[in-house]
Amino acid sequence: MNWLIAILQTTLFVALAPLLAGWLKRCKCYLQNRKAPSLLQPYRDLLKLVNKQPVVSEQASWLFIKAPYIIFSATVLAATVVPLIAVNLPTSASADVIVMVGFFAFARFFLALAGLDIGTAFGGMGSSREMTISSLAEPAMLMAVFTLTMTASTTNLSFAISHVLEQGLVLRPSFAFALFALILVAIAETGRIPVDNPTTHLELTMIHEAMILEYSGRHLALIEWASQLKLMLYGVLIANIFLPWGIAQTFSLHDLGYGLLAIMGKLAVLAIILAIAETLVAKMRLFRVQEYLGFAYLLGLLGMLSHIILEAAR
Amino acid sequence: MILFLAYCAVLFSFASGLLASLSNQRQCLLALQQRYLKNTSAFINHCLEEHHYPHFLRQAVFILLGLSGVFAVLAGLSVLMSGAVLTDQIGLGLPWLPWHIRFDALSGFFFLIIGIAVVAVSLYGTGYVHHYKEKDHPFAALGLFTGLFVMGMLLVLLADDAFVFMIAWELMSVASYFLVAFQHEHAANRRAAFLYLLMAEVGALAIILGFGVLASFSDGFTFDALRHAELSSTWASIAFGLAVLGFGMKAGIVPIHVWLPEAHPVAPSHISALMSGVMLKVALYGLIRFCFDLLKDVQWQWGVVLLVIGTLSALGGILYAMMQPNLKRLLAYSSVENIGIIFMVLGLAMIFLDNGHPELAALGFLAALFHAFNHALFKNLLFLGAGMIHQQTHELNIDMLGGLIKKMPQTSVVFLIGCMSISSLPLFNGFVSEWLAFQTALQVDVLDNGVLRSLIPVSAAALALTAALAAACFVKVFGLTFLGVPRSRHSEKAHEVKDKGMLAATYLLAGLCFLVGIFPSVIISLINRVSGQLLAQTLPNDNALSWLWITPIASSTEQASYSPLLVLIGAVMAGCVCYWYLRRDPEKTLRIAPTWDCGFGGLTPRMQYTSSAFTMPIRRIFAKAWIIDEHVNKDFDGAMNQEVKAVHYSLHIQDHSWPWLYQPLERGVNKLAKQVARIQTGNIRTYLGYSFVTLLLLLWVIS
Amino acid sequence: MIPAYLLLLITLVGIVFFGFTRHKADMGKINVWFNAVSLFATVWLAINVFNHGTILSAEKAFLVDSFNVYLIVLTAFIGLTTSIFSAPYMEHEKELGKLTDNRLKLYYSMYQGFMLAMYLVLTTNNMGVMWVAMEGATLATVLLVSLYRTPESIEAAWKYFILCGVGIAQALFGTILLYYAAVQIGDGENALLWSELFQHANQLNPEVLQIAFVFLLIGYGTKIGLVPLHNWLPDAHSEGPTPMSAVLSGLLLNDALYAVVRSKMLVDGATHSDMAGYLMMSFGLLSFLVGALFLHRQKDIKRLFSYSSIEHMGLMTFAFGVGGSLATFAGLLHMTVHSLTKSAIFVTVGHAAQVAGTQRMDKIRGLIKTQPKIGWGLLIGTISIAGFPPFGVFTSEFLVLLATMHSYPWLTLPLLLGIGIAFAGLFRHIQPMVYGEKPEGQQPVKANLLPVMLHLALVLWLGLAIPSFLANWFSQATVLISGSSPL
Amino acid sequence: MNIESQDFYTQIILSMAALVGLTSFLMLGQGRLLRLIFMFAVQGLLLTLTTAVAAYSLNNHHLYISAVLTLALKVIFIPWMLRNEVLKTNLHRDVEALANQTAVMLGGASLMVFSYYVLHPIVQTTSPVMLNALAVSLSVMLLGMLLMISHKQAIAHVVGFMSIENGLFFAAIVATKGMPMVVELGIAFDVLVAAVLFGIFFFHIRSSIDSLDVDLLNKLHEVDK
Repeated sequence: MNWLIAILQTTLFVALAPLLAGWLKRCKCYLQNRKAPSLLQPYRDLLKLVNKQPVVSEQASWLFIKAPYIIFSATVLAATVVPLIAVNLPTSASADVIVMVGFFAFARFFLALAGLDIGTAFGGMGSSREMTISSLAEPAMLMAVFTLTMTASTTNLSFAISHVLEQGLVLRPSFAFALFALILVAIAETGRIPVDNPTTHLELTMIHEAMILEYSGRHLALIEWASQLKLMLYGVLIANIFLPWGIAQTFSLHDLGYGLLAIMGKLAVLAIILAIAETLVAKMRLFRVQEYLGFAYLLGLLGMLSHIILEAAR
Repeated sequence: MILFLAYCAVLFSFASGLLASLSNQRQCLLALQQRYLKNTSAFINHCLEEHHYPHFLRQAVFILLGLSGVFAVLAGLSVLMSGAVLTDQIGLGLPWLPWHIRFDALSGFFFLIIGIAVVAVSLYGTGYVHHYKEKDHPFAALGLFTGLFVMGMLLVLLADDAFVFMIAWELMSVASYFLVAFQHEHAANRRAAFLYLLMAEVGALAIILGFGVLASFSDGFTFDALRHAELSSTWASIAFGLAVLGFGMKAGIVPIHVWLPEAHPVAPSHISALMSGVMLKVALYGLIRFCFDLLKDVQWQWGVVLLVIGTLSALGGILYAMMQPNLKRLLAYSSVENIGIIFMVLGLAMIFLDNGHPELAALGFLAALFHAFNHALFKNLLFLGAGMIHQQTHELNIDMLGGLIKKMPQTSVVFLIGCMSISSLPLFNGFVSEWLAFQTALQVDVLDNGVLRSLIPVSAAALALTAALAAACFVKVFGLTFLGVPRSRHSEKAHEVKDKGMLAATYLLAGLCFLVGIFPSVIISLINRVSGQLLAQTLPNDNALSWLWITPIASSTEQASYSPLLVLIGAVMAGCVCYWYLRRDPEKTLRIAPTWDCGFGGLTPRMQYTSSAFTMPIRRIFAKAWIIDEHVNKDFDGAMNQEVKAVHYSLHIQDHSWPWLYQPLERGVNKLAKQVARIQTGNIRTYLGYSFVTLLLLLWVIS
Repeated sequence: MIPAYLLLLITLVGIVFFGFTRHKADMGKINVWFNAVSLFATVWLAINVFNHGTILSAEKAFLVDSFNVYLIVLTAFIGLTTSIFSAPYMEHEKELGKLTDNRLKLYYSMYQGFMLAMYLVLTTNNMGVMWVAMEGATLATVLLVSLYRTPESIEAAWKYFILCGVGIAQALFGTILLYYAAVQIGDGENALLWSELFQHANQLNPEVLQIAFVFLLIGYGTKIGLVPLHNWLPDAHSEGPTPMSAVLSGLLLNDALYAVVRSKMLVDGATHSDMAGYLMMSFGLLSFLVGALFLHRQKDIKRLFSYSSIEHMGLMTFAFGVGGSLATFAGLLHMTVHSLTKSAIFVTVGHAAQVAGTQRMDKIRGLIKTQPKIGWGLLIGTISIAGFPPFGVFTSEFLVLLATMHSYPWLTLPLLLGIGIAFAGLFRHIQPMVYGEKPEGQQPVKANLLPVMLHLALVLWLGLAIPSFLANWFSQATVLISGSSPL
Repeated sequence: MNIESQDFYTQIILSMAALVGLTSFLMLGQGRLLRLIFMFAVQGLLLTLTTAVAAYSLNNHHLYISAVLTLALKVIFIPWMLRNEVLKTNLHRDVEALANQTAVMLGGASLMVFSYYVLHPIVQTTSPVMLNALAVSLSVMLLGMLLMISHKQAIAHVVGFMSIENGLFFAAIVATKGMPMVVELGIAFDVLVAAVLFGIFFFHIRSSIDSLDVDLLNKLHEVDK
């Protein structure tokens, strides 16, 4: 039963990811008063890509062809760890938050390799920048996450979340810092403005797009899907860690449905905020990114310290 | 019995060395044979033939070496299983101090590490040493010193008194020095060897003094005596400092690491593998033995020292590694990084131990030893892989390589596995130990000391940064070496390695990397015995180490849990599903097309990212970490010298500890020597004056 | 006691024989035979001592106890191996036209003369005779230093002569003071017999003995090559023929140290202060450090190793100065292994110099490629002298370090520094010589490396395990000197 | 102690001591080689007389032998040899300009005092005569070294060396009534051989740097100029 729910939750994750992307795009269009595509547009794109015949460069090796599957399944595994609608699921025990970060690293590793595989300047540029940014983002993220895990004294997400739930609404300065840090990291990691711009193909600025420039057909579909999934994962992390209310703690149908609605609501709000931010802020130069992430790291550190000094001082 | 296995390991390594030294003695052997064995079997004659002899000899030498490795593994496993502590004495050494031998769980664990590495190397060796010309690089020297090197390392683990410990330790150093100097026709190698031996000497002296401090508070040099030394905490700290200096020198911690990236790469690759993968572990063993066993009561300040040093080394190591275009130098630097990580976790263990949380200390200890084990596996794997690449392409500069994944498919697979484990991706062994390290760091809440409580998380974040950078670094390595388009004719012409043994060795290590990543609890339970013997404390609950889960902190999955097997299953499921779904209809197979060249045409290999290009953002961001001198000069010509004909780019990156630590010392010694030399004036009357003045001085002193 | 007389007789005969011999062809071999016989005699002596313990001859003229017996054997052994090496070496020098037959005659007869002096120093029981023999050693070797008659060699010999002569004169004054102190408590004739003095040491007048020790230390210290009395040593070593350097480093320095230690034993018996010990420690440490620093600036290979001799003698002096069973044991062991190793090194150095045709180190390159035996010999020898296990030098240095750590912890720092600096100084010069490609014009020479192998094998053996009889002698000597046993 | 209370033998010894000391002072200040050698011979003679007196008054017969030896070596042979050397090399014409002679002399004087100061602790164990004799011989020895340090000529060095020997010998005779015979003979033998060797060396040195100025023997140094 539990396993069933776990698998269901994962499929939900996978299924809802494009929807979130669509919704985000829609919000941005509203804000930039353009005419918005339908919410289901991402699904259509994916379907189209899946049915196309992929074109592969003659310089590509087996790694280039296998990489999309690896990336996608790694991201999906990450999704199994994060509680979406319910906590205390068995899958979340098989791997904790550190492992989840590990999965992201795994996907990124192969994405970067795939970028290098063709031997074009674009691919190299993309992977180089991607690895740089991520290697700065990872410690910041872990700092933020550690703040939570030290508060809950566990690295197991679902237990941590339920711990926050039990405590009810406590005003923790550390959480405020951690939340902000995590948001910054999420923006960097999912390649949104101001760090990267998913909609442009201008070689001076592009990072993620540069790596996948050579992909087409189902491979491209998988990678796109994986990145949408990643976006949603971060969203859910932020939503469920810092304002977990509404998530199902028992597996009754009512609770689960309630949880689903709750998370969708939260994500919708988050997407709106993100859209606003992306509309207001301009993309920054590549070599300002370290200041940006440094700030995120600083916040994470402050969160940690304020936890140690203000909240858990002996 | 178990001890017998250990002795066998030592003796076989020695025997292989001796046998190798016969490689130029064919004539003598023939003479002997004619003299003594009248009716020799056909086989011996066959072996002694002119063109067979060297081949057979090499075979035999490496077989013996392999046997020693096998015996080492057996001995290690059996002592770990039985949990016994075996002691013995050998009638060598000083008249009042025979060689004391002790074989316990700790030694056993490191025996296991060395054994595995040696087996792999001996499989690999025959194929690898093949391309050395006997005239310039005599196999006699190589084989002899390899045998002695391995023997030295094993003896260090067996030693139970300071004297034999030092003998074995120095044997290890000297033998490896000769191996570093093996290809001594290059001045760089000679310099590296000199630096290496100098460092080894200084380190050894520091270690001797460390023992000396203990010995002067006890009677005798046996470890038993040293264990019972009553030291004041000051003297204990002095001893600890000396030990860290000595063993750290060998382990290559920042800032005294500089010899390491010089020395390790210039040895033959299988030796580099042993040095980087195993010898550093022996240094680690020494530190653990010294701190946790001989100096009983650990102080948490020491832990902080190790923590800080470790963090520095980890970050510094990986940052320096990033910038290296030479594959083996890069690997050597990454050894510095991994040693740094191990030191960090050991420091955590010390801190927890002194603050009265032995179970957490055990956890840290576990993480440290486990990482040591893993590092031995994948660092060996990578060095052996580098050796294959070098053998096939005669090239170690990764800017000259590329596209090897098509030329050397098998090598590329094992190398990929190595890269994935070293950049600690889930499902591989590197990740597990790193995960444990994080778990240890996260237990900081139990501490009362505010400083520690805020220091440890920071170092944990530094660990995260290190891991991420390592991933970036090895993306660079694999991507530039194996992927893309060949950048030079050498890599164009490369072929897969023919020799079965070399592939077998790498496959063995790669397989172990994967299996240990999936079933870590096997190794963990072994290490648990070690910590049980050394700290008298195992992980809180044994059922936590079921084959499926690792839940190091609490018995339930309450606090932290990782089940590689489930993860693997999940991954396979997810992968298969989408694979099957997407590949279902056959007419949508791939279409192969030329790479998109933005419509300009003529993509050349030189358009690819190079190593320095790949790491440029990192270099900009952490610019302070190196001494960079970067030059771009353009040749102008044409009308008014306006158009750029060619652009020359040169980049030279140097370690900070050269100008800050090493060169001042060198200059100082030379200056001092110059001053001192002035007493040798050459005028006899001055000399008479010396003796005159000395006489008067002494007479005045005594009266 | 017969073997001792036999020993002196043989060498005496040797002097005369080579002085007046007719057939000059195979003097080298004959020399080997002489030394072989004396080695045999010493072994016989050693067996006697082993069976009956300390031997004191009639009217107490000679004394062989566990302190000097092994030194005697060592002397004979090194004398033999060096003569084995010197036979082809001197032949080669003669072919190069550096020497004439008469000089060879002189060489061999003085070789025996030197051996005689050494045996006399070691076996005699009379401090006065010891002095005479020590002076005799100088006189015997001084002509050998100038054997090549080059301006440098003559200069070196002159310095050697004057400095050692003056130094030794001071030692004589010390001896006289000793005698002076002795005659106050006993009769004249036996008053210089070491055994007697040692028995009644506690009755001797401490003030006089202190002054006497200063003179003895400076006198014999000049011969040991203690800084700042060392200046003759590198010159004499570098300019004389290599076999001479080998025996000077291997034997003469040892015996001078032996003399100092004998006198120290008396002084310690008389004065119950550590004055003697402190003096020796400070001299030793100074010589150790200065010698180590000098290594860095050498251009001549034989000078290099003569400085390393200074450094090691300094270490031994320091060890004996520290006193205590461990340090003394270490000192005795170090005397043995150092002289073995150093003479072996000088043998290889001699051949290396012949291979390259010069002693300038920047001209000697790629020995391993040119003549592997010599190259490896030099390298291994240096490894051993630099104090790497499993060679015996390590054992003694290890013990010295620990003993120092035990009694004077802070002195370990300069020791450490010295060892490190000395090591660097040696290797920065040795590595380029042995490694690398061979320059054109370097040809292999006819070399007999048996001595090197023998010596290094022995040093290796001593490093791994000290045979029981030797261990007994060492420990008995330790008891004699330091009053307590390490066992 | 006052001298009139001593017996005659002691008075002789003391005056001898004074004379020996004087001679070495004269040598120290001496720039002309021939006079230097002459002074040395005189010192040898004084030594011989002392020995003879000691032999007579202590009727210790082997001292006679050493007296004869001294006479033969230090009064006749060595001075003769050195004199020949000087004449052969025409060194008797030139005077060696001693660097700040007065300082050297003052130094010599203070050395005398110093040697008394050094040997003072012995005084309570022995008769002051012995002390004086020892002190004088010590100072003779030190003066000999000073002579070698201050003079450039190899011959002067030999003289200094030998006068050091004289000092020792004086100490041996006076303070300890002569050493055992073996030692006496050994020392004499050494002195003889040394003298011969010196002769040989003069030849070699002249043939290599055609001068006897030891300051020219400075090829083997390690100061980089």
